[in-house]
Amino acid sequence: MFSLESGSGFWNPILWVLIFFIAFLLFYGIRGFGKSTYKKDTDQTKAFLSGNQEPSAEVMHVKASNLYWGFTTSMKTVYTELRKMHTGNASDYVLWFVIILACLFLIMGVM
Amino acid sequence: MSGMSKIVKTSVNILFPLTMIFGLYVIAHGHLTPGGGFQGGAIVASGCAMIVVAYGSKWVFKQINEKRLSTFESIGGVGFITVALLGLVFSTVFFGNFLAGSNLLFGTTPATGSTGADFNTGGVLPLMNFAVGVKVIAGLFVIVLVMAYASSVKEWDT
Amino acid sequence: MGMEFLIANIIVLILTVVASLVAVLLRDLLAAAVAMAAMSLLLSLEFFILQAPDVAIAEAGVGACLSTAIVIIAIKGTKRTEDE
Amino acid sequence: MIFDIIIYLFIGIGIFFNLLAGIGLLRFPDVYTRLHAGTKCTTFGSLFLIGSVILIGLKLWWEKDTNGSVLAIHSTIALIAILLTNPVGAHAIARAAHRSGIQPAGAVIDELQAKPVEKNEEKTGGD
Amino acid sequence: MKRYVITTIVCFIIYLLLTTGSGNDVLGLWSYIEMLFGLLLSLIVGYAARTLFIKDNFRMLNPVRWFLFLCYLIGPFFVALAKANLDVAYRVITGKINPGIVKISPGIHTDLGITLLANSITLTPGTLSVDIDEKTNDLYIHWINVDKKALEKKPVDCKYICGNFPQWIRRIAE
Amino acid sequence: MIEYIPFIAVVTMIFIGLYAVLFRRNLIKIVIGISIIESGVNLFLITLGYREGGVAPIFTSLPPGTTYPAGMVLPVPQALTLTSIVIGVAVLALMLSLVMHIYRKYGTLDVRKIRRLKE
Amino acid sequence: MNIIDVLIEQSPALIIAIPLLGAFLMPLVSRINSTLRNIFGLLVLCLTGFFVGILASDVLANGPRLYIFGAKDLAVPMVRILFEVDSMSIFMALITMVLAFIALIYSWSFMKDHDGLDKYYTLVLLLITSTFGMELTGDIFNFFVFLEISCIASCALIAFWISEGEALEAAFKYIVVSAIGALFVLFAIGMLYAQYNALNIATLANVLKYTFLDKIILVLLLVVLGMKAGLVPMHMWLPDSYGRAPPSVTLIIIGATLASFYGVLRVIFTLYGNVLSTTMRFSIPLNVLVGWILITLAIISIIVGVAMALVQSDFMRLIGFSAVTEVGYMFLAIGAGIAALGTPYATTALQGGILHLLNDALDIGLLFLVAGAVYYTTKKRSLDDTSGLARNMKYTTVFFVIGFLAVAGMPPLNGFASKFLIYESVYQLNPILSIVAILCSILMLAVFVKVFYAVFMGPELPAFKNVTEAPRSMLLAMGLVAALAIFIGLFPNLVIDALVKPAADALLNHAQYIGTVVGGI
Amino acid sequence: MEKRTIVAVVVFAIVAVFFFFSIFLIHPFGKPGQVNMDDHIIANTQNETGTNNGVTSTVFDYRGFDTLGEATILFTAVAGVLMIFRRVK
Amino acid sequence: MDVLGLSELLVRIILGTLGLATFGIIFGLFYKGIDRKLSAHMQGRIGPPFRQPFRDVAKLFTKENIIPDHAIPWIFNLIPLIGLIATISILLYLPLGGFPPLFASGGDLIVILYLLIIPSLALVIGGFSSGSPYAIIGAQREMATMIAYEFPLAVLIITVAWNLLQKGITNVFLFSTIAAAPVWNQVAGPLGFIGFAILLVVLLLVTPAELSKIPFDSPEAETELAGGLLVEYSGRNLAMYYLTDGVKTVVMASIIVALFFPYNLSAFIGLGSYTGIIIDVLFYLLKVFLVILFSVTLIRVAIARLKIDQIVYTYWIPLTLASLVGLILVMWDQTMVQWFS
Amino acid sequence: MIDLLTTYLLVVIALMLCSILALIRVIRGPTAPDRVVGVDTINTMVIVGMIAFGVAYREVIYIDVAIVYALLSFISTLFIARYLEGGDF
Repeated sequence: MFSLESGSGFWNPILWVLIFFIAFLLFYGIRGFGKSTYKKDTDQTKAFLSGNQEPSAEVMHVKASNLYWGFTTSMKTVYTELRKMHTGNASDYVLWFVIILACLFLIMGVM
Repeated sequence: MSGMSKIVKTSVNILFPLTMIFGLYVIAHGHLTPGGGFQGGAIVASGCAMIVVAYGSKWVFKQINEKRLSTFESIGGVGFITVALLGLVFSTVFFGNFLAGSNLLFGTTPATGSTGADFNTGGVLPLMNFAVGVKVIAGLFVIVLVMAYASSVKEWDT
Repeated sequence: MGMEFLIANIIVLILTVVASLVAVLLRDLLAAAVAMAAMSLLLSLEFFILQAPDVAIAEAGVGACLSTAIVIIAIKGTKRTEDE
Repeated sequence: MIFDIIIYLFIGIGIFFNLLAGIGLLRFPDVYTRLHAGTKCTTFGSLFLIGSVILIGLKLWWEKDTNGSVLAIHSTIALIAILLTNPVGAHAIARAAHRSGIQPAGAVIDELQAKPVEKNEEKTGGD
Repeated sequence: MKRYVITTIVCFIIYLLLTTGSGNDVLGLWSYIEMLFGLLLSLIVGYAARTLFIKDNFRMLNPVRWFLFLCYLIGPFFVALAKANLDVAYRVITGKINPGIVKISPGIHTDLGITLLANSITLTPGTLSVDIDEKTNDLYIHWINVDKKALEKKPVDCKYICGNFPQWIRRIAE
Repeated sequence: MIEYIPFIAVVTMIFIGLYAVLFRRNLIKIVIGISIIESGVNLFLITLGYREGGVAPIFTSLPPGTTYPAGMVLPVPQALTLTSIVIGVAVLALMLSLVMHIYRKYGTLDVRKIRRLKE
Repeated sequence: MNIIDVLIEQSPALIIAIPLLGAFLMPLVSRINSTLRNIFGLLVLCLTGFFVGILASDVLANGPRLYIFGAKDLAVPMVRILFEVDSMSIFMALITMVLAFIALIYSWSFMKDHDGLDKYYTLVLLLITSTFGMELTGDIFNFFVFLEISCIASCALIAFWISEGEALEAAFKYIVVSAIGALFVLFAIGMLYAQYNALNIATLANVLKYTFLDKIILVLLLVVLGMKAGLVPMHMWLPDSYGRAPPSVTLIIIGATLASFYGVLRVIFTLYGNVLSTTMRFSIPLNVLVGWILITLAIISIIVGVAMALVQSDFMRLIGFSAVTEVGYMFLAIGAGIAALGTPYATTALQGGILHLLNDALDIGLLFLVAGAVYYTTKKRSLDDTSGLARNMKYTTVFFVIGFLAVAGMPPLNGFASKFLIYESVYQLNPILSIVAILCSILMLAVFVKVFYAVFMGPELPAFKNVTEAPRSMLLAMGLVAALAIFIGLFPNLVIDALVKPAADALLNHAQYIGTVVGGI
Repeated sequence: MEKRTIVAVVVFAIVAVFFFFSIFLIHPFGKPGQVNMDDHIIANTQNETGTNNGVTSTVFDYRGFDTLGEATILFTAVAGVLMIFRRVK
Repeated sequence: MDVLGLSELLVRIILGTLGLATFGIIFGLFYKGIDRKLSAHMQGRIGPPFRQPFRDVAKLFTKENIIPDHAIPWIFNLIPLIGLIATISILLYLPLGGFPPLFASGGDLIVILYLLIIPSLALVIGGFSSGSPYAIIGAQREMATMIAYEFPLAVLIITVAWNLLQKGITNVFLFSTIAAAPVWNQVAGPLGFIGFAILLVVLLLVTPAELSKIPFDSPEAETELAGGLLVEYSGRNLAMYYLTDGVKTVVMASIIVALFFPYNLSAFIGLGSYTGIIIDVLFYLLKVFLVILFSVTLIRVAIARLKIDQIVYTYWIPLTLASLVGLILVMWDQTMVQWFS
Repeated sequence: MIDLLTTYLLVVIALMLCSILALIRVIRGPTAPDRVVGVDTINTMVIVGMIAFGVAYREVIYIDVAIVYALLSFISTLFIARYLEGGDF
């Protein structure tokens, strides 16, 4: 019932959602045993910076561009090529179109 | 503001009705001679462009603004589609030529083979020609007019 | 097909192609627009020669007149020379 | 027969002057002189070529062919259009050429040069 | 209103010329429905072009002027045109030119007149109207073969440039 | 060969236009190039529709001795070309108005400099 | 012959005629009142939607339906234009309808402060009409005409924010690329016409012989329509224009892009349907060749799209690149379906691709709507400038989460359902394909986690202290899309049985498509 | 010569060669192969549409829907131009 | 759909969820304790008692649940719960203790691959939502690591499925199919064996990253980042993460067991029903323990932590290449055998 | 009666040959007005050529096209002239 069959496997979203729902109820209940309060407006609600003075929000804000720095630097060669590809030049857009046209002409023409 | 020299203006004055009536002739005779709504509309719109170039777009803007032209264009489009929808009503298909062969307006059928010009033929085609003609006149004219105005005004935006 | 017809056809075609080449190659945009007008004109004649008067009228009205007009307006709105 | 000769004559004159226009365009040194060739000769050549067509149309009309009347009248209208537009176009180009700063080649006199460029035009335009 | 009617009629005449041979109801040349539509279209064109076609006066309504115009076209104008072309032929072949731009004051005051004159000048021997003084209706003429004699008097006398055209024009258009 | 002259002209025009688009730096030149391609395609359609010795498919005042349908050129390509011409002018107008506006914003028509949107 | 039958019979024409009439009337209506204009637009769409609905119910029940313009029955050579609506067309039309409806609801508030709105609504209606036209038509030249309308209308709408130079630049690039593409399509149509003297897709498909010219035509059509659909490396216009158009417009442009994708399907499966599996060159069947060409391009699209999306700093442009990836997924599925034509998993792949088409429209659309809401409240595009919006924009955040999870293909949302089908079918052709697909889907997750962080989380910047939730109509639009996404995610098999399977069958059963016209003389 | 130019020239040449090859496979100029659709139009344009002009009958009747699209294209372009040149507040 | 079937399904869902949640949590924490004890012994320490993880959880529940100023409260509180629940839900699709999966036709390997992302994603979003720069850097690292290890994982899953497909088996993504036809039985020659061996090693190396354990624990990097991406979490929310970690360990180990060692002792030594089941469960627990021992404890003790770019490099280049080599070997397996025979 | 077809086709060819000269001026023209003069000349020749062609095929309706051209070619000339004058449109 409501099962998606691909011929190689199954996926039943309703079932999963039911499981999720029940587990949610269960663990929400369990979670409710925990202490829910805390002392507000003390130092412990400040961001933990190894005891340093907390800077303003703008400074603390990690910019989105820097977010995957590790990933992009390790893939630097790929990204250099990709960036070079996206020149933003309208003529190049057409050139790419013609390149693909030529490639497919060659492939289909030979075949 | 300025426009061209007096000689040009006077010639354009004479040529403008000539162009216009010729364009309308082409529109009206679309079903008989080469031409039709688009061609005739383009001719009339070119005549209007002649006015634009001779008198300057600012002067033309004082006579007619683009809102009115836009309205005309809408009317043309609505007319065209209405004729097509009338086909749906009267002949059960969209774009049905319900007037052809009905002996009403434009309803006569020319004899098969080479015949002379008979204005009263073509069914809905002359009506469509007129609708498209109005539309094309207004559309092309407003393109030229607005572009000319924009090119001559230094601060048309912001 | 008459020989005269073919010759006229070929001459007009060559003129058209030459005009289009000129329109592309000239550095002065106004000259390019003029050449485009010439191309449109000759193309219209070619349509005419190929027995398509309807299309010839349309090309005359649209291609030779209005296209040139708006290209020139656009040149007026921008600048005339094609600087590299 | 005589009619045919007239037609051929007209055609001959027309083509000669058109050819002349082409040669004149190539040979003359500056815009204004080229305009002389380009306008006058083509107008005159067209006059004769279209004239021949009109004659043919009239002859057909005379022979009770309604197509002839259309041929003649429409050709006349085309001729009138040419006669109206050609000189005006020439004038417009000449004026534009002069305003865009092209001097007549080898001019002995240029009285337009002295004239201040169109201040009055701003006021008269737009009537 | 008068302008409207006149413009309409002129347009209608042109339309009738264009549609010659469309039927044989009227004079064996036009059909009724054609004329009806012609009238309709002429009314539209007349409305659109009424302020342009006729500017200020109605003197061109006089048929005599039209007759004169026709005479002018066939007579002096055609001759001048022929002469002009022979002149150009001569100059094309020999390459002898002696150009200059001169100013003339033809003394014509109507727009139509000055237009007719300028166009005539353009099509007549060795001359080309380059510019016009909008206020005084003075014409600036490019003259392919400047006559030294003519330059003695300023502005140059019209007869060197355009013969007796101004008189004709004055009779036609003023 | 001589029978293919119109087709050769068509392809030549298309590639002249494509040359302008690919190698020219000026925006208006690119627009002109597109316009030339469009003319080439129009010519192609009309050329397809031509029938040897045919006249236009208009019955009014048909010249004497015309047989039909074999003596008339094909009407459908002409209809297609009409559509194509109108499309051409529409695209041209839109492109040129964009070019005018781009010039106001960027101060240049060089396609290499008009690329704030890249990467 | 009751009234509903008449309406169903006339609905293919009316689906085009009503929005077109609405577009023509829009300048007149918008002179009266701006509220009336909005209501009028919605009304027109509702009416169109009604006709799409009844047509869909009929087509899904009774098979393809013909509509001949201008005559009651077919003449012997197919001279007239006709609409042929089969399950695939109506599937696309339903998608367009949904997108258009949501876009109009969204525009109500989003566009409130702009001027030039009469033109905006006109162009939107025209774009919708053209998309419908491309999807329903059975005539190849008519397809071209609608393609051009959609190009021009999209271009004008992309340039809607004329005070930004980038919008104009994007519009110019778009129109250059698409104008040239459209001209090549016209050239190809001319060649088809020259060979077979027909313009009707079914007639052409019936007589197509796969000569050398047909090869050229196939390549031209494939490349141009692929470009319009956003295949790498011809995708560059797509992030530009998606990123710079107003988001409500982007939603409809996505519909138009998908219509181009539909064009690819139509060309391959119907126009070349007869020769696809029978032609063999150098012992390689044509379908394998075409399929692998598409798969290659699709894999490149998937990788490049997601890799470029990872480094973008403009919100909408980033979503644009992820749209490229989604298009890649569709082409991957379709390519696999073509390359393995006839096997059961090919059908699964096709179904996956078609379902993904729907999901792509909804998910990418939802993300654009969210991006628009963020832009509406903060007037910021760059991800570097925004922060901490989840505090004040709870609903938008929830919708964004739904959208990004769906795009990344996380269970139980709709993106997973289609990607599931794709993964579990294309690996049978070649395991590498599935692996790349899975990998890029997870990269996509990374991309959107970055966006989630940058826009909705992080510290609360003082500039956004007083940010309020997006207006109600925008929330309604987003909520509708999100609800649809969740519904498809939870009940994918219902959607597949009702819409996707008939669509895939209609594509595969090209003989029926051809027979409806050619056999119906 | 920079890399882009070389690539462009090569690709340009390939496409041009293929186009040139392909046009020689089209029917020779003036001798269309199959003409049944057009002959049908020419033969029936007078009695079906009551029109003397075959092209107009094609444009407005047989392929009238294309013409609607064409008119729409013009309308779209006009709307686009007016939108682009609107005055921003 | 009859009422009886529906109610039975509901009962199965509810009881299964409850039971497997308990099972997962208990054994997750238990294995965690063993792990800590073992690694302490290996390093020459005594280490905490086995039940230390249980005590940790209990203690966390009594602590204050601090919500930092920069956090977004509703996301901050919700996300740990979702991560835990998603992890629990995987258990229902896995064959545990010799039993077939509870909902075999409810989800297959691809589903599990995706469900495995959710806990990691929960960690990432939790880190982001806490608003601390340390947490953000940690979350970013976790994300990069996640991208990095998914590729070998995907290669592995697809390879296993593809190999089964070549044998004409349907429903190849299901655990029941894989259990019925273990991968080692499906290889035709030595190439396939080597390929699967490589893939097994890759999977064992992926596991510590999936569980954020040394040497791939730079997202948490407690020593340098002062708690990493969980720095701002405390109290019951941290307990949720703690539980997630434990359950995830069981899940990963079970996946490895199910993919590569789906053998049961009962059939092998021919034991009867109840004893067989008990033996199977015990054997399963042993297998899980061994997997955890090899892939978590030993690696963690033996290798120092890698830098983030080293992690990405490790997964993208050597491990990816290795898994691709494994894939190619498996793909060539059949062909090669045919060639040589 | 003369052979209209051959005669007037020859006229067309001759006119086209003349317009080659004008086109050379368009190509070489040092200034824009020179080119405009060339185009203007081509215009007139094309108009006459169209009329000649119409007579050659005895299709009176073809003359309309020539009229259109006569009226419209003037306008593009005016636009160019207006541009060269330096005034606003």
